[in-house]
Amino acid sequence: DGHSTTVCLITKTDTNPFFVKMKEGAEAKAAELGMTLKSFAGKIDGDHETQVQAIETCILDGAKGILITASDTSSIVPAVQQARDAGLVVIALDTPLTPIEAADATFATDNFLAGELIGKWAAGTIGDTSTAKIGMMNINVSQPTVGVLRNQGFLQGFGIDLGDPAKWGDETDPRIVNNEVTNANEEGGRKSMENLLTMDPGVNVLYTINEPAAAGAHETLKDFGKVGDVIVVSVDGGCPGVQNVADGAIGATSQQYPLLMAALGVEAIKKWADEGIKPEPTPGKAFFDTGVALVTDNPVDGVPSITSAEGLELCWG
Amino acid sequence: MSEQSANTDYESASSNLNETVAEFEDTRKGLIGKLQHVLHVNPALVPLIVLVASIILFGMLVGQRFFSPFAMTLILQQVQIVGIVAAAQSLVILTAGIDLSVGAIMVLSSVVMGQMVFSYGIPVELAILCGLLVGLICGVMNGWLVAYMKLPPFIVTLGMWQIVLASNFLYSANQTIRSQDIEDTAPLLQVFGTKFQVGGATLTLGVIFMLALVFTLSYALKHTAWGRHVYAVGDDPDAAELSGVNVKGTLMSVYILSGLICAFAGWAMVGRIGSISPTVGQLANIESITAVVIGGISLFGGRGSILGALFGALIVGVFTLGLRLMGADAQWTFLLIGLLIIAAVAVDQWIRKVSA
Amino acid sequence: MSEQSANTDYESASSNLNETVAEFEDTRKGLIGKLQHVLHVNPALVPLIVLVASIILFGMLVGQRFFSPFAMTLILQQVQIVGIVAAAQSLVILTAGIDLSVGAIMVLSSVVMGQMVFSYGIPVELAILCGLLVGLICGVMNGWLVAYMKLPPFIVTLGMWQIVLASNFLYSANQTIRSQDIEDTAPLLQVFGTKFQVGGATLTLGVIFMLALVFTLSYALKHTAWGRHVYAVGDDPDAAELSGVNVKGTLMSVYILSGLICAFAGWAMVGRIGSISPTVGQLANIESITAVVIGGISLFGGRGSILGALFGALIVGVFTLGLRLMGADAQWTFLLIGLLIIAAVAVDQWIRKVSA
Amino acid sequence: MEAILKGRNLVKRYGKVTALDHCDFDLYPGEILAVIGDNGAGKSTLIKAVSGAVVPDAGDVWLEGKKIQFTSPIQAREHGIETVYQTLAMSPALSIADNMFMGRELRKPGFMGKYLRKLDRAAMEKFARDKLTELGLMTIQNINQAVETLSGGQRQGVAVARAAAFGSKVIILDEPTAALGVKESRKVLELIQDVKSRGIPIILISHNMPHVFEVADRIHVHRLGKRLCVIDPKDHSMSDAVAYMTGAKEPEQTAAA
Amino acid sequence: MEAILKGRNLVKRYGKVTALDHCDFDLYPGEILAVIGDNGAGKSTLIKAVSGAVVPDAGDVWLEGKKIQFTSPIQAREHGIETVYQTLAMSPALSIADNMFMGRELRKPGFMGKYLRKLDRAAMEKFARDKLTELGLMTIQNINQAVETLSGGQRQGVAVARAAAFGSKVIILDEPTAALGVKESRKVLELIQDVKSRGIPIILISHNMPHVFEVADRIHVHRLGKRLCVIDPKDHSMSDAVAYMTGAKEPEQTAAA
Ligand SMILES: Nc1ncnc2c1ncn2[C@@H]1O[C@H](COP(=O)(O)OP(=O)(O)OP(=O)(O)O)[C@@H](O)[C@H]1O
Ligand SMILES: Nc1ncnc2c1ncn2[C@@H]1O[C@H](COP(=O)(O)OP(=O)(O)OP(=O)(O)O)[C@@H](O)[C@H]1O
Ligand SMILES: O[C@@H]1[C@H](O)[C@H](O)CO[C@H]1O
Ligand SMILES: [Mg+2]
Ligand SMILES: [Mg+2]
Repeated sequence: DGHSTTVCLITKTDTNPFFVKMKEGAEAKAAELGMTLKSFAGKIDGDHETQVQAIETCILDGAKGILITASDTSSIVPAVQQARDAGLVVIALDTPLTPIEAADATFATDNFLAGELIGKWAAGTIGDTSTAKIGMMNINVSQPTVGVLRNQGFLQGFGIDLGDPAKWGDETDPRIVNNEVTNANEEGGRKSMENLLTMDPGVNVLYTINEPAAAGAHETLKDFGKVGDVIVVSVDGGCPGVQNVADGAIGATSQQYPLLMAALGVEAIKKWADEGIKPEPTPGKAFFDTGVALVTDNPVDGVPSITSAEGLELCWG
Repeated sequence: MSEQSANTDYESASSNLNETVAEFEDTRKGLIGKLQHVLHVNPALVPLIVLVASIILFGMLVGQRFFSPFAMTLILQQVQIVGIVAAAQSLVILTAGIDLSVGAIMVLSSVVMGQMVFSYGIPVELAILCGLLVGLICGVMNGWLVAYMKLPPFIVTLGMWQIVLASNFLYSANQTIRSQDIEDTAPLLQVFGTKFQVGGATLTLGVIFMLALVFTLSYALKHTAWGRHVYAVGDDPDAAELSGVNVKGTLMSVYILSGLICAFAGWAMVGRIGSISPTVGQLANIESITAVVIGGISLFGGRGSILGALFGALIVGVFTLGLRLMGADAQWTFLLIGLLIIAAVAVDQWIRKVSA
Repeated sequence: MSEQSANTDYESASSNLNETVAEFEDTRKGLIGKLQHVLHVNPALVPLIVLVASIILFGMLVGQRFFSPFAMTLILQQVQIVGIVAAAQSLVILTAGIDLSVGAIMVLSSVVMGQMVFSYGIPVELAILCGLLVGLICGVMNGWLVAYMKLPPFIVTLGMWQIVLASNFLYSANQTIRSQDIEDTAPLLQVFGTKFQVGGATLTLGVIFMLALVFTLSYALKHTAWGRHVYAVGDDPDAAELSGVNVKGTLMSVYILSGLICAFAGWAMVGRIGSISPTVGQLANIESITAVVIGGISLFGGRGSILGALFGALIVGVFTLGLRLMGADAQWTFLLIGLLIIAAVAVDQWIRKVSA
Repeated sequence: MEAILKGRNLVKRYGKVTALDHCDFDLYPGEILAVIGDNGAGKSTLIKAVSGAVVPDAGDVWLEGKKIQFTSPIQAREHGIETVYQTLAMSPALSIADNMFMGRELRKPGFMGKYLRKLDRAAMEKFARDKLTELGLMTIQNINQAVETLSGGQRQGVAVARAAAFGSKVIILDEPTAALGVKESRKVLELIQDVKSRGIPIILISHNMPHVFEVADRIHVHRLGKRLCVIDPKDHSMSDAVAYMTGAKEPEQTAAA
Repeated sequence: MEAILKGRNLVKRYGKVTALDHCDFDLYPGEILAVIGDNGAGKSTLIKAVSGAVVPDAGDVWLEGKKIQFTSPIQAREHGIETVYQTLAMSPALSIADNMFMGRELRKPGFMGKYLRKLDRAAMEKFARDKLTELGLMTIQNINQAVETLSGGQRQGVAVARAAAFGSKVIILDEPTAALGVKESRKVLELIQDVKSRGIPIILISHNMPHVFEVADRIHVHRLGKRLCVIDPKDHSMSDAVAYMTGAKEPEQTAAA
């Protein structure tokens, strides 16, 4: 009905379970608070124009606020400003805008931290990091920010010199066998692992952008009889991913909480609409950190983690 | 020889014939007959009708908001980039080609404009020229491979798409140039974003550029020799060659123009989104082809009107905005747009058949 | 009438002519002449030559590793899905169509197979049948819109692509079914992953399926009436219709077969990647079209051989693996593949010209 | 005698152009009916309308007294009507044999043909070669040549050979000798006589008056989209025919249809 | 007298097929040269080789004594050689006027034409209509009709009208009357005489012997890819010509080229 408060959710895509869960979380919370949720998504990760169009539509539609996971964190800023000028509150979810103040508030996972945790864990697990032969599995050649943050976080955690922290692939450390692209799905993971093993059958550490890519890589490892030989780390904490941790297909994964982000975002807009109060960031950070937890059944000293059983309680999708 | 004269004698029987031009009566009278004729002569009217019908449809479904000058001009703004690129695509498709590299050329051009200013400190006017030049050079390469090396346009532009896009990522180091910085240092880059108020409606220079471009090309295609040659080349290149068209030259001109227009689209893109981002425009090829085909231009070349492509882009824009305003969620919107693309072309075909 | 007989008298002068068949000498002798003739008669040999040349090239650049049976069969495995889909795509392109929905149909079919087992507990054999049926139905819809509604294939399959993909995401709720679970509950879904050892080389059932499919279709296209009709429809549908081909029926059969093959590709995909994921296969359309065109099949229909498409897929596979093994970084690989696609087709054209 | 193929009141419009204007038409069993008329008079449209290639806007067609409504040339073929269209209707990239057997291919005997549906190429090529030799088209050097590589006349020869070989009830030839050489034209005329002697009626559209007067039993004169008159070649001269079809002379009342 | 257009030793092969086999060729100023021969003899290939549509594998061509090597028909046109190809070379979707002026369009006078390069449609349409009327092709009902909607003969008429209107040095007609009606054929023959009287030589390929013998000054007989002989129509009968070209009779030594 036209009288209730409308809130828009704009995600990068809606084909990734992560965003599907985010939408479910937002829908549930909106229903609870008696608000109307309209959701939008780009066609592919990086589809910036569709997100701009979505913001324009929300303005035209008279929404009270916008929750957005931006595909292009700095290009979106003028469109976000336009919305704010029109009196909407804009909250960034999952991915901070550049600059972070461009949004009224940010509820996000720290993707760099997520990478760092699995990097540290991998380093601790292998012990002698000088023997590492690392395969890197990224999203795609356009290097969207999540991909860069996780990749660079992982390398930092593992103890490798980053070069330019704004891009992957410029590192000169010989322990990196190669940077592959996977489109963040099983197919790409499978093929990339085949390529990596053909290049260097001694690969023993594998970073993956997300759990579907890790699952694909695991199929190759099974084929090559190398399942125990490679330390596989990933990011996301979706239920199939955590299950794969329990089954030993993935060594450790950084879990994020999209449902929580979405729910918090909807609540914040409600508060803004009703009382005009803006949410506060986590002390010491420029954003409200919804937290990230390392899920593994083989904890490493000095790296806090939860078990896969605990992870399954909290998982999404 | 006696046989000769006998042979052709009977033919002279036709000589005292009555020299009036044959006239058959046109039995299709009245308004409908006239309408059918008008439609037949102006094929771009068909997508226009579909466009108007869909505006009315969504107006009824969505209500007042949809008819506001704000909404109407918003659609124009939202389709401006696709509209400009679709103009380039139309030219290529009219020659029975296809250009998959349009989006990549567009992005690379805008990135070059930005880098020239921000990395090398070149004056913005010159930087823009460089960007346009890059688009033009991409066009030259496409054209040379198609016209002189006689490679299939699909493959040439598929290859160029990958090459140009990868160059773009490598060259830009995947960095976005921020809107704020552009505004401060080189506002000319954003000039296509300049707004005009025209009776409650907001138009941008980019929208006006798109309209002017389409009308200019429409004129050139219809009323100049070059335009006729473009159609002839698309229709049957062998016949065109035999009847005196410089087929290679025409193809070159088309691909070069397409590259240049894409570079302008890149410039207009800066006006639209403010910043310069190497990741935008990845769907521009499929979107522009969609607009062109919905607009009634044949993928086999030689048939259709560039105005149709503009209407095609607008039809998709109307559907998209309309469905969003109706609150359809993203996947449902995609699904419905898929349905509507088919429906729009089906209606188009049907009108053509009725008016044939 | 006296004029008549005179008229045709001279024509009888041809009656006592010498009835030997005209024979001109073939002046192109020797090995090269024979080779040219063989190439001319078997167009699929040209991409085969490009393929062999590129294997040799990368073998020299990369060294021993590349020539191992291991690497060679790895390429086959990496190419199997694109190869199967390219077979479907070839059929459609031979009729002067194009199928943008192949990847979407493939994914939806595999998702349906999975959901049938895991959400509804249907026996796996039945589930697979349902998945194949879904592919077939998508094919029926494509075919009906193209053959009976006479809509352009590009638009029909563009629309279907969006519709099928959105249905896939809506239906699957974007859930992946894990490899582990499939192995436990419904291993038949992964049957195409079954391995064979053939003298140091590892082949999967999926690879064998791809090869068998391509050879069967190649036979059908070359040696059955249906195959001749497919070519005739692509060549000139009006002429085909006038000379007694059931054009609609042929088109229907092609699109239905294409849908069904895509469903098989979906099944094979489960064998390859272990799990069932709604997000894979999004590039299958562009990749399969690339393979087909590199393989020398004309996008305008009626010319080319399906074996060529297989070689086309393998050429891309060789380039990709070769470049990775040379350690090219991802963005450079992307760029080089663009270059190599163009180069492969240029070489193809050149050989054709020389052998004409 | 009843007409084997009859058309009444046929109308076909293309946009503003009226190609058939309430046209009548009769073909009697066993006869050779020539159709003559100016360029653009509507002759090709007329035979397309009776052979299913074009669906007339109005009017009816009867085959052997039964009303028929062909919506595709396949239906006409199935009723034994074989047509050589002026545009020849060939698949340019396919071979001569492929084109001749399009839609009625021969399969190999035995298992290969029955279950694997394998074409009998050898048989089809032999048949094609024989038929072309009958027409004296021996300059075709390679029976597997694509039709697009044939000379204009060779192409026409292939089309005529196809129709003559397969027509069982009516054979329609739209300017079958237009591109043919003297020798090849004579062969086609012989072929037409031959087909007639097999009892199959023929419709022959031609601009070659000597040929028309040589073989036709009756001549349908077409003008401005309709049948102006039907004349008997034994009672009329070529000059009369030409004068009628060009409008230089009005036909007498008796000859008018 | 020197030949205006001369070919020596021309060879053209298509794969296994030899279309031109060391062929010679001469056209003299002001004459009408007919080229006759069986279907597939290589006549069309010969004129393609001299008009730039095909590049011969071997052999030379001279125009007015100067050796030339056309690699495209545009070059031949620029040298004043205008050709009607057997396949007609029209853009099917474009109008009659567009096709007639393809490659030499008229622009509007004044600003519109000079700066906006606007075509003068009215002038082009009028010219097209006049030329077609000269040919008696008045059954064309709409000058803006797409060429693909014309009847076979109408299409040929448009092609002939185009060549006659623009040829300045040599006009080549490959079977210009094949699809034409009696009246239209006569008009083309008149047109040929007319062009000749303007001093422009013509090459006419035709299978119609009466027409050839009526207008030709010399007859080039083509057989098996080469010039068999050149005969004078005043000294030879049609029967002789047909006998030579079909191989029924050997030409006497004197007539051989
Ligand atoms: N598809 C079409 N679209 C529009 N007009 C057409 C079409 N086909 C034929 N016509 C028109 O219909 C008229 C009759 O054409 P038709 O081909 O039947 O003539 P015809 O008597 O066979 O002539 P010809 O002797 O030259 O072959 C012509 O004026 C032609 O322009
Ligand atoms: N593009 C081509 N590819 C292969 N063979 C060809 C090609 N063009 C012509 N030929 C062959 O060359 C020979 C000569 O053909 P051409 O067209 O010159 O004959 P023509 O004398 O003009 O015959 P017609 O009187 O039938 O027009 C024929 O055998 C023909 O099949
Ligand atoms: O930021 C998102 C989420 O973190 C999720 O992993 C999907 O990919 C990225 O785009
Ligand atoms: Mg006709
Ligand atoms: Mg010829």
